[in-house]
Amino acid sequence: MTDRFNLYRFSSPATFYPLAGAMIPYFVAVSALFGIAGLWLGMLVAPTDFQQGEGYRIIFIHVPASWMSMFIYLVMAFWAAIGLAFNTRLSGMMAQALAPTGALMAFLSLWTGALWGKPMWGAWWVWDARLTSELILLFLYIGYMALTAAIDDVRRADKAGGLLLLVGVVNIPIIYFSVKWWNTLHQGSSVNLAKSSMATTMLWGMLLMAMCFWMYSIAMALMRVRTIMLERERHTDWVKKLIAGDEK
Amino acid sequence: MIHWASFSDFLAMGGYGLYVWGSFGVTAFVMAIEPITIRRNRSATIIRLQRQLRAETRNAAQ
Amino acid sequence: MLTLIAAVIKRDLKLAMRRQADMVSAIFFFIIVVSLFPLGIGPEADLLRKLAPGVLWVAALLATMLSLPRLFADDHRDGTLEQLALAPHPLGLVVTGKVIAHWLVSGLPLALIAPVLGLQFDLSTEALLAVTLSILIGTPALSGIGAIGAALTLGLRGGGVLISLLVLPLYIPVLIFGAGAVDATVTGLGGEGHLSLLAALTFASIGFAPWAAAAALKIALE
Amino acid sequence: MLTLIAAVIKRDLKLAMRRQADMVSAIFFFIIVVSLFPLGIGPEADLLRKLAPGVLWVAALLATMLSLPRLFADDHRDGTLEQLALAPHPLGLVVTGKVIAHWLVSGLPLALIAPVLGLQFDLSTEALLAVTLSILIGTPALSGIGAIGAALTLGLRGGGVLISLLVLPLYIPVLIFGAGAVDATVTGLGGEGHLSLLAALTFASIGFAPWAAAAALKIALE
Amino acid sequence: MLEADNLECVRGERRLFAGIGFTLAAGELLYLQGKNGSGKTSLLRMLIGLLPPESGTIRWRGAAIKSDDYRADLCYLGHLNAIKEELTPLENLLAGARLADARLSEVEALAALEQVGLAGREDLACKYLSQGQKRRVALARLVNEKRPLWILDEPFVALDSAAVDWLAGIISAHLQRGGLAVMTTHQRVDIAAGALRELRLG
Amino acid sequence: MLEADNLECVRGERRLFAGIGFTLAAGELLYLQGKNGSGKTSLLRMLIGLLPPESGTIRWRGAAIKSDDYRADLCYLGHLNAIKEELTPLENLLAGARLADARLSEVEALAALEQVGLAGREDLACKYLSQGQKRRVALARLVNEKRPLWILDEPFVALDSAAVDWLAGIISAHLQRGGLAVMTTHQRVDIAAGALRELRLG
Ligand code: HEM
Ligand SMILES: Nc1ncnc2c1ncn2[C@@H]1O[C@H](COP(=O)(O)OP(=O)(O)OP(=O)(O)O)[C@@H](O)[C@H]1O
Ligand SMILES: Nc1ncnc2c1ncn2[C@@H]1O[C@H](COP(=O)(O)OP(=O)(O)OP(=O)(O)O)[C@@H](O)[C@H]1O
Ligand SMILES: [Mg+2]
Ligand SMILES: [Mg+2]
Repeated sequence: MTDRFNLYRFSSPATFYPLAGAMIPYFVAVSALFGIAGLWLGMLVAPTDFQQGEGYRIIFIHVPASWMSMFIYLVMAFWAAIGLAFNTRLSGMMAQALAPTGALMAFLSLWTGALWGKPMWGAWWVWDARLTSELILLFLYIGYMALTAAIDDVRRADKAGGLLLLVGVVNIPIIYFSVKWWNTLHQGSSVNLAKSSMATTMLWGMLLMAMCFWMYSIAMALMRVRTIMLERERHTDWVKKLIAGDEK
Repeated sequence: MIHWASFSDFLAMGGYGLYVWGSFGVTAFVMAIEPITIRRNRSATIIRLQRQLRAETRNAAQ
Repeated sequence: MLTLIAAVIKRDLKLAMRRQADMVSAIFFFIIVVSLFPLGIGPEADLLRKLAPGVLWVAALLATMLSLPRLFADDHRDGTLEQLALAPHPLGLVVTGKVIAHWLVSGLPLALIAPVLGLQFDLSTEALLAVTLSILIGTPALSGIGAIGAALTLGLRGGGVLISLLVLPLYIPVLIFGAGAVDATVTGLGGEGHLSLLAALTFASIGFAPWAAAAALKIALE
Repeated sequence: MLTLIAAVIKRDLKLAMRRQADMVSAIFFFIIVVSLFPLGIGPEADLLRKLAPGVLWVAALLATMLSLPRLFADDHRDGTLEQLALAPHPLGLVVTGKVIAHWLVSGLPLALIAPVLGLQFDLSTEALLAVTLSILIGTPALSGIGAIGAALTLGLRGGGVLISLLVLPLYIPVLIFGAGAVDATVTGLGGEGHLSLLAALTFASIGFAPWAAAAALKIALE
Repeated sequence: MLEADNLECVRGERRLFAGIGFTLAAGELLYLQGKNGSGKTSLLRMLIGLLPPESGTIRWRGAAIKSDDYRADLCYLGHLNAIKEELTPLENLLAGARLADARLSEVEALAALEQVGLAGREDLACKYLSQGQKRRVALARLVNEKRPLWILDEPFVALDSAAVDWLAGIISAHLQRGGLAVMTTHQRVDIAAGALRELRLG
Repeated sequence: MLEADNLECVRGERRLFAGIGFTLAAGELLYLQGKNGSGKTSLLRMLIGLLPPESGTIRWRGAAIKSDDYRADLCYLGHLNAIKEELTPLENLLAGARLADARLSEVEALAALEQVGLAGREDLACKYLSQGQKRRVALARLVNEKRPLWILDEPFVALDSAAVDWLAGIISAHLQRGGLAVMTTHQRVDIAAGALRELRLG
């Protein structure tokens, strides 16, 4: 219609669907590259931690998973805000596509943390503020998924879920700052740009793994959003055409 | 440059093998399962939609 | 008779599935309540271990109880209950089916998840087993007794909380024997005695409660 | 504006009175849950004293939560909610009124009865005072946050338990500060810090929650 | 076959009616009339045995109505639809039949739903249906209903005129087969019956 | 005063109607017709602003309807009665008025209840009332209703014929005063109006 670059065009499912399909392989590949590099640095090169022995290597999963669990929630809340403000169709789909991956990351954070806690603290689980708030985060993800699943009308589900996401977003700063606010067992922040307390190889391994998890999450979300789009837009012509041609 | 003396050392992880490999194993498992379920879901959806579409066109033809 | 009970169970399970939330959320309520206590009480492992049986059982009891108001309320509101009361077979059988369905949705899952939660409290393997067994054996009694409460409070709008009031006192023996079984196992006294008492309670209430509940329903319908 | 809020409060209180059960039964639920614990855990006085803040607070939280499903459900079912949404003033004000009424019925009585129950746990006078104060200050936040959950799950039949799932995670900070205030008083650290945090939570949620809940109600009515 | 004798109804402190009696034979329709609140619903609930009358007796085939046999002969449709909002019309119909000990195959159920004009909505949860469509789901029960005594409380409410005609036809057919029916309605609807008895309350 | 333009309604995946439009001036009655499930209730919910239309616009006195002002001019009566079963008719009426920002004295409320034939039942909890009496409680609101736009969804349901006549009179009087009304009903009821517009859905 207009020659101008039109942002709305990309937020229309019909354009976004093939775009997402084209991007997925790249994200998967980049994620795999980062993953290999990160694992190589972290598992093979990085030295032993003088306090924690080799057990610290869990950090290469634990921290990326923890970061992603919080980050994905923030992204979902962002989409929710967009959706509620501008009533775009895509935003609700994105939030719903992200939720399972976010929940998975929260689960991984808890799981690896628990496996780490046993050798370091002598218990699988302690009721420390950070651990608890991460658990709350998992519950928020599950609550969001349960709520959207319970509402059959997708537009209503998007709006109600979005509202819940915005209300629950207060939990994120609580998780992040919990180590500062309460004096707890869990380790404080050790990634510091100016002066890091970690060996450089460790730090780089962790950052590479974080990139790997990030790209992985994007790829998963894109894959999932494509299915959601087909489902929701099944009465539009573009989906009908696509499905009729797609005999796989 | 490689930190480990032998492969068994690598597996033992300085005595923390169970915990480290428990973490990595579950993570790898979950990350492998997730895309598979998404794909499954997707093809199931497509098949269902195709069935619905066929039913619709049949009804419209009648 | 069995086909009737099976039909009721099938319908109620289908409804529970349809409401999706129902299936998982009794479990989640259980999980969350169990997890709340350490938050309120603090993280000392010794203290928590001592609390565990009590907390797990109280939480199981509350989770079961929370789903009671809906046991008959929906059927009452939309007129289905009238139809059931008019069907040419004893209402007690229908209620038996509903009680069993209720247990399948809200009791059984608790028993399955309980050992995992027990881990959070640092319980030993035998203790975990005792928790699972006692909840498995005890929750049918909770569903049965609960049905009476649900039937008695039907149509009284204060329902939800009134049920608790009626039902909790009757739940106390179950709670005592259930938590007692776990406690006895932990302290090495052996929980069999408690468990068989629990089984007796369950049999009695599954046999008797549906008929009492059916009588209460007839009154509510007048 | 104030007259509107007052009208809503008056109506809701009248309804609560009329349903009789409502008024007393949140308290009774509280009493029974608190009294269940000594039964499940055993009678050691030292242990009980340590438990008291946590148990009282968890029970208060559950009692408040149990009455949430009814907050909007009745109005929704009989069409009153539509009428309220159509009235020529912001729906948030109406919800504010309903939240206050909910607190008056289900929060305030708990604060009043809590010291009596605290006696069962052998608490000192300061601790009792801290219990009362923290529950008094904290429960409005519970009602406010709960309203959001109640509004979001409105009309979803799985309601009751889904609310718990949504609301409990958000209740946890209140629980931690509330129980923390009592704990700090008992251990002689002084609970003022916790109490003022609690007050902040309450103000924030009373101010903000009704509007979020109103938005959720509009969605539910579509 | 259905005899009521000297019935009295007291709700709260108000005597709604007293000395009401009638007999109804096969193929006959009892048309219950009266203002709002005159006690029609109350009388019907007495007939189905859910509300014990203050005084008076009700007999079916000569016996008192407190038996499973009576309930096996009875089909009641009240102000409420007795459908589950979460289930689809098809599921509602099948579950209802199974619980009432009636045999109903899926094919028959689908045909019944088509007859009440719900073709295409068989698989949509009932909460999405319109008021009249919900009522139609409740009425679909009557399509295959072979029990002799039908008691219908304002069955025409919320129906559009096509559905009203259809329902009148179904009731006529039932009466022609030798069934009995007791009915209330504020709308005037013509039904062909062996004999039309009218009873006015209040 | 009320203008709807090119309205489209989609529920679930079903397009119920599209391209619906009308204008309604003071003293006019819009009589919405259509089969069960044709979208009448959905259209009314769009008019009151609770259901956002898929496309199209609705204007009241020239302005979009998303404002408190519009709601101050609007009186809606739905399928549901919006009465509390635990409260008495009198309490229901007074509480309803207060929450809708309308002034209503107890004397006026009692007179309204008497007019709808509930004299003697003012102090009985609504759960004891009959179906038609409950509807009458809901309708009693209209007696003192001065807001210009009435939107009524099947107001005649469950009423006996005396009540139907009374309600038709009330609506006529409202139109004569220069009010507007939008109404659905499956029963044919004659109402004297400045102009009667009909709109058929489906
Ligand atoms: C289930 C238990 C655990 C949970 C839920 C958990 C949660 C988290 C979260 C959310 C973060 C990211 C927050 C941030 O970067 O500031 C994090 C980071 C971290 N966790 Fe854990 N954790 C757990 C157990 C452990 C254990 C047992 C250890 C080691 C003894 C540990 C060590 C770390 C470290 C070193 C970081 C990185 C902090 C940084 O560099 O910023 N965690 N954890
Ligand atoms: N507790 C009570 N005290 C006084 N009156 C009562 C009580 N309970 C019920 N009633 C009255 O009993 C009557 C019940 O009427 P019923 O429901 O049988 O009427 P109906 O003829 O079916 O009316 P409708 O045509 O409106 O359906 C009502 O008039 C109601 O006011
Ligand atoms: N999620 C959905 N999927 C498909 N159809 C739906 C969905 N939700 C609602 N509908 C349809 O939308 C229509 C709603 O109709 P509405 O309640 O507006 O009808 P109405 O004209 O008021 O009917 P009545 O005369 O029975 O009151 C129904 O036909 C219903 O089947
Ligand atoms: Mg009646
Ligand atoms: Mg309608």
